[in-house]
Amino acid sequence: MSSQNVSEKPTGPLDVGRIREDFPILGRRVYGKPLVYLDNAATSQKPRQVIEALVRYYEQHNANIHRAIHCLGEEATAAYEEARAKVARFINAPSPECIVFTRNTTEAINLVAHTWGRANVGPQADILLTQMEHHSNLIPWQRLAAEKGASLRYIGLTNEQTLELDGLDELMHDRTRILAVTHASNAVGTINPIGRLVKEAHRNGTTVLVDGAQSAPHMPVDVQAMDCDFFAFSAHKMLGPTGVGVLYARRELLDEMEPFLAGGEMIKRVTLEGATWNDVPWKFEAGTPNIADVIAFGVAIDYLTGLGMENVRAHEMEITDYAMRRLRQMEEVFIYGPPDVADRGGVVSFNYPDLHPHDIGTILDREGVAIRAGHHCTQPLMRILGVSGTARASFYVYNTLEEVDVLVEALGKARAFFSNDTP
Amino acid sequence: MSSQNVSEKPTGPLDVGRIREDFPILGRRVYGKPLVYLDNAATSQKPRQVIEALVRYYEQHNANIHRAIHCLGEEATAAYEEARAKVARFINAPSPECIVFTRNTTEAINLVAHTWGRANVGPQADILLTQMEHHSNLIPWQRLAAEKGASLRYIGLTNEQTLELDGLDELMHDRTRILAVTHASNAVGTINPIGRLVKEAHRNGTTVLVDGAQSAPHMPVDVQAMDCDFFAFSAHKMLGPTGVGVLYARRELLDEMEPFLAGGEMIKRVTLEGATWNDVPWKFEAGTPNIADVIAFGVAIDYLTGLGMENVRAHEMEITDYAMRRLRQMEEVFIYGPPDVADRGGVVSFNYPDLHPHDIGTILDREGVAIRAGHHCTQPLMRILGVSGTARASFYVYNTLEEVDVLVEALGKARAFFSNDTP
Amino acid sequence: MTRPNEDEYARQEAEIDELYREVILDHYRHPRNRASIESPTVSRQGYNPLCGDEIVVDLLVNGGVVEDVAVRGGGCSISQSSASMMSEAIVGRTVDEVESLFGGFTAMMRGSDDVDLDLLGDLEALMGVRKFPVRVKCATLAWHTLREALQELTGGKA
Amino acid sequence: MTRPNEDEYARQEAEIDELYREVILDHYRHPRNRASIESPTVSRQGYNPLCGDEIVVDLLVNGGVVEDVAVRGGGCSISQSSASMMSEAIVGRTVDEVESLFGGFTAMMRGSDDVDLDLLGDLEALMGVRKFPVRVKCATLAWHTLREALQELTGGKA
Ligand SMILES: Cc1ncc(COP(=O)(O)O)c(C=O)c1O
Ligand SMILES: Cc1ncc(COP(=O)(O)O)c(C=O)c1O
Repeated sequence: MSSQNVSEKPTGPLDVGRIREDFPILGRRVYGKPLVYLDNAATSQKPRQVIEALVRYYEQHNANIHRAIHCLGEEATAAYEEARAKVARFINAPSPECIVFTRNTTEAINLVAHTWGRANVGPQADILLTQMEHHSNLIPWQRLAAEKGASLRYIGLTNEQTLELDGLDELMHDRTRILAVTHASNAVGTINPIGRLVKEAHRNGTTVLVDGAQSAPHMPVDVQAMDCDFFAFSAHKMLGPTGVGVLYARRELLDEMEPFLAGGEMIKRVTLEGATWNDVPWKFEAGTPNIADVIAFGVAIDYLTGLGMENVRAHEMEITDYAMRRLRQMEEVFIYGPPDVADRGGVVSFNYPDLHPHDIGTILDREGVAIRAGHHCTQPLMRILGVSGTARASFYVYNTLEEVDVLVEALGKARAFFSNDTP
Repeated sequence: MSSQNVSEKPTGPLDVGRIREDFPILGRRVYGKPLVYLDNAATSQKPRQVIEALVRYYEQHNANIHRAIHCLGEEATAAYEEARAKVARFINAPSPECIVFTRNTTEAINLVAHTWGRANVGPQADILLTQMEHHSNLIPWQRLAAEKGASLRYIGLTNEQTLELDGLDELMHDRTRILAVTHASNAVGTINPIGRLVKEAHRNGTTVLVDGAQSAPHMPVDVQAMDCDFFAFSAHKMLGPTGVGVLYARRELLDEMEPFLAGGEMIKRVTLEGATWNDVPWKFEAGTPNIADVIAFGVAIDYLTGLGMENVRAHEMEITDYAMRRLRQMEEVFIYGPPDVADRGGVVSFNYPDLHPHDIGTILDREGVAIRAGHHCTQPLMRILGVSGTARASFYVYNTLEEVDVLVEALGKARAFFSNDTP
Repeated sequence: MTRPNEDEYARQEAEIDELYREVILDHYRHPRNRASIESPTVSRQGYNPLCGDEIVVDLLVNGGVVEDVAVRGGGCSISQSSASMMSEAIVGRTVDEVESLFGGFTAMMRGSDDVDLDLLGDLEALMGVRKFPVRVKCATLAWHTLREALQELTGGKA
Repeated sequence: MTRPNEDEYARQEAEIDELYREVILDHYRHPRNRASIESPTVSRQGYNPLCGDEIVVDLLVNGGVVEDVAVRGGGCSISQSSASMMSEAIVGRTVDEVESLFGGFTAMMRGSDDVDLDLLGDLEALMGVRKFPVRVKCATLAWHTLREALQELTGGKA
């Protein structure tokens, strides 16, 4: 089943056989078995187009940007800013100036907490989060609350790990300065009703930050339709290189925010006494940016756009549906999150009653199957679920139904290996 | 003079002909002329070994690190941490735990200003800088001073743009909480006497941050011998990819510092109410790091270590000496910085009395020669020099004396082009 | 972002010549209206963060007409010649006409195809600059400074 | 970081078998000393941030000798079996002997070549874990918790 030789006909919305040929790593073997990479919520693999973009940049155009008056510098600057424009189009931002490049989602959220947060959250304020947030959308707010004496509030969860929206009125009021909520849960797969939440929030004058780390890679995103104020995501989870994150923000918010990091690039005029800031978005990009990776991220976006995000979503629904059906057939397996694939992303999180996720992970690894086991950076959620962690398979454009079969078979082996019945 | 075909015998400390073969971009032509890349202080070019390391990582090992229990994750984690160990050895840090990866020098300095600075600089404190600092080692301190009501002090400059150390006693005293000083000036080339400054500072209980952005790439650096408290530099200026910076800090300082960014990876235990932090250095690396580029940076360090930093320094002194001699022979050219190459890095900054650096840069570009023209992110220094900017040629391991000749010839053309004598 | 071929080089050479056209070099070597105006109606300083250049624009405006203008400060050939050409172009014009010139000139610099070149006259010589994105700010510095001066004059809206 | 060949795969397979040796699986399936001690001399909680596992170590120490030990909590097969094996290894030992065991065991886990395997006895079965860096913390969790318990007992130095 070497990916290089897969040539099945496309049956679903994506021609997966063809897509797989673009991903060199899928030809790799682990413990002698073909790699079955199901850890996409942690980070995705990269198509050769993206890898080649890095090579091309370093072999032909590499230079520092924005201040160079030489040819390489102009080429690099144009390519970097073109990538910004691509990102803007990808999430339907009104203009490239609304796009700030960071290292990752985590830095994007920290930027908002440090700048917008410090200026807008005071001791009387509430910060509203949910119980399913990733640590990256939790700890920056906890620290802000502690610094400012603000209060943290949490939207709770139903038994199916969807947001408990009954009683939202009591949680959201005119002292709620910000609602920070994930678009899709990395731990249990739930897709949250952002549209409804934003409407409710804006009625109360509450600003909304959406953690899009698990949505931008997997479904069409339209920040204007969503009407959120901030939207954060990571390139490395969507075919792009490591080291690039995106903060989208409404232009007015960026304009009024103080800079985050200070140094080269983000200034207009500097004296020994002080400085004035550059225009947005450059005000927020201090020092030499991650030029090569931003440019390669632009190519990843081209790749996804070429596939069509509707198709990506449809493919993942198909594969998630199949995985859930297969897992439900297995004895003892418990699957978290909403039962209907329409309400969830391409993440299937599960547990056995007496098999530790780590042990599952290690045995699966031996079969070539890479899944994640642990708390998925959502320790509070795990505590609510009453477990220390879960086993999680997460899918992307290159995954096949056959790979789900391999997963299921490997799970059977793990079950048998640790069974108390065997001597 | 295509780099691919250069096969001159090594005359100096480096076999430059051979080195050039490792840099694909040096085969490039600009306006039909061979590229002469003299903008190395802005960013360096990358050898194929580094580019190949990126390809290898993405084609064979890519995974998120530190929490994965699958094979790829373990390989990626080991390679990432091995790069940290390489960086530690490269600057003779006592252990890898003293090395924090950031995006660039700018972020490294901001990290110190935000965490150590906020905790240790109060209203009575002085922050001591120099008049030659890069904006990245200036504005973070200006902001800290403004926030805390601390005072900024500056070590002034001599006529040769070296630090004016007479009267240092008056500037440095027991309320001087920090001295932040560049090791080597990116704008005029001066190498500062860090050893002496650190000794003086520590006698006063003053903490010292050294901006090593222009030293780590170009000369042997030993942070323990230097005895500095913080040392910051950027991978992209030393054959490494964009998107990686390094903060070295004494272990005790890192241990007591609050985290900077918060999120995944940097925590131990998280509840809905709060969190406890991970050990150093991971406490300071929130979210998915720039894994691929850190690993490739390790390969850049291998490359430099292979050349030998003593040899790199000797090569740059030779080429700088030659460039200064050639430029001094030209009429009207004024060179900034100390006259002796032993006191300067591989940066030659100059001006004509009536020719704007931008115009020089554009004409040189047409000849294939990439230099920088402008304020080099040192606006206060430019104001002191009484100019809006300078033209700057900066050298690295692959530059040749012949390229200096091309530079000089191109300068002659620029002079002629804008001469008032021509009609 | 692919490697340019030989044709491309020829095009690039031509662009340099277009950037430094004779009329530009002439204005650079012999800048017009450099002297300051003794009692200007309004005077404004402009700054190019890219290169650190500063410029001062003095205006003498009477009855809605720019009667005199002076431009001072250092800068590269592009910013100096652009300032000089601007000074020639606006003397004797009404504030409204200057506003149209500003609009036309900056549109040309942004690369717009929809510019009335007749309106711009000699200023068209600077068209080559737009091929050099970093230099565009040099060419527009004087114009933006001028506009800020006019806005100051008309109390925020010009 | 080069692609492993077929020999490598065989080695890796062997490593898995080494990781889950029969003695380990036995301790996992039939953990020893799980019951809590009614009035322990000292009791300590440990936490593995990687997987979220928690463990509690109760000690009954008399005259410098570990008379009884109990280990509770959830965890993977490695952490559970390691805790079980530890509990067997330390009962009846003096605090100093336990300290040497801790030193020897953690040195083995760090991959040190200079470990007295005779001293470790059955604990050697966990040697295979060190080939799986992420799992090392599972194997050492009980030991670090034990050591913290002893440090509490001896007032900071054990
Ligand atoms: C002396 C000095 N400090 C700091 C910096 C900032 O480096 P970076 O842009 O990589 O953050 C530079 C590079 O421009 C520099 O030359
Ligand atoms: C929902 C969610 N938010 C935030 C993050 C953090 O992303 P990064 O590590 O790229 O900063 C992740 C990824 O782990 C995630 O899944």
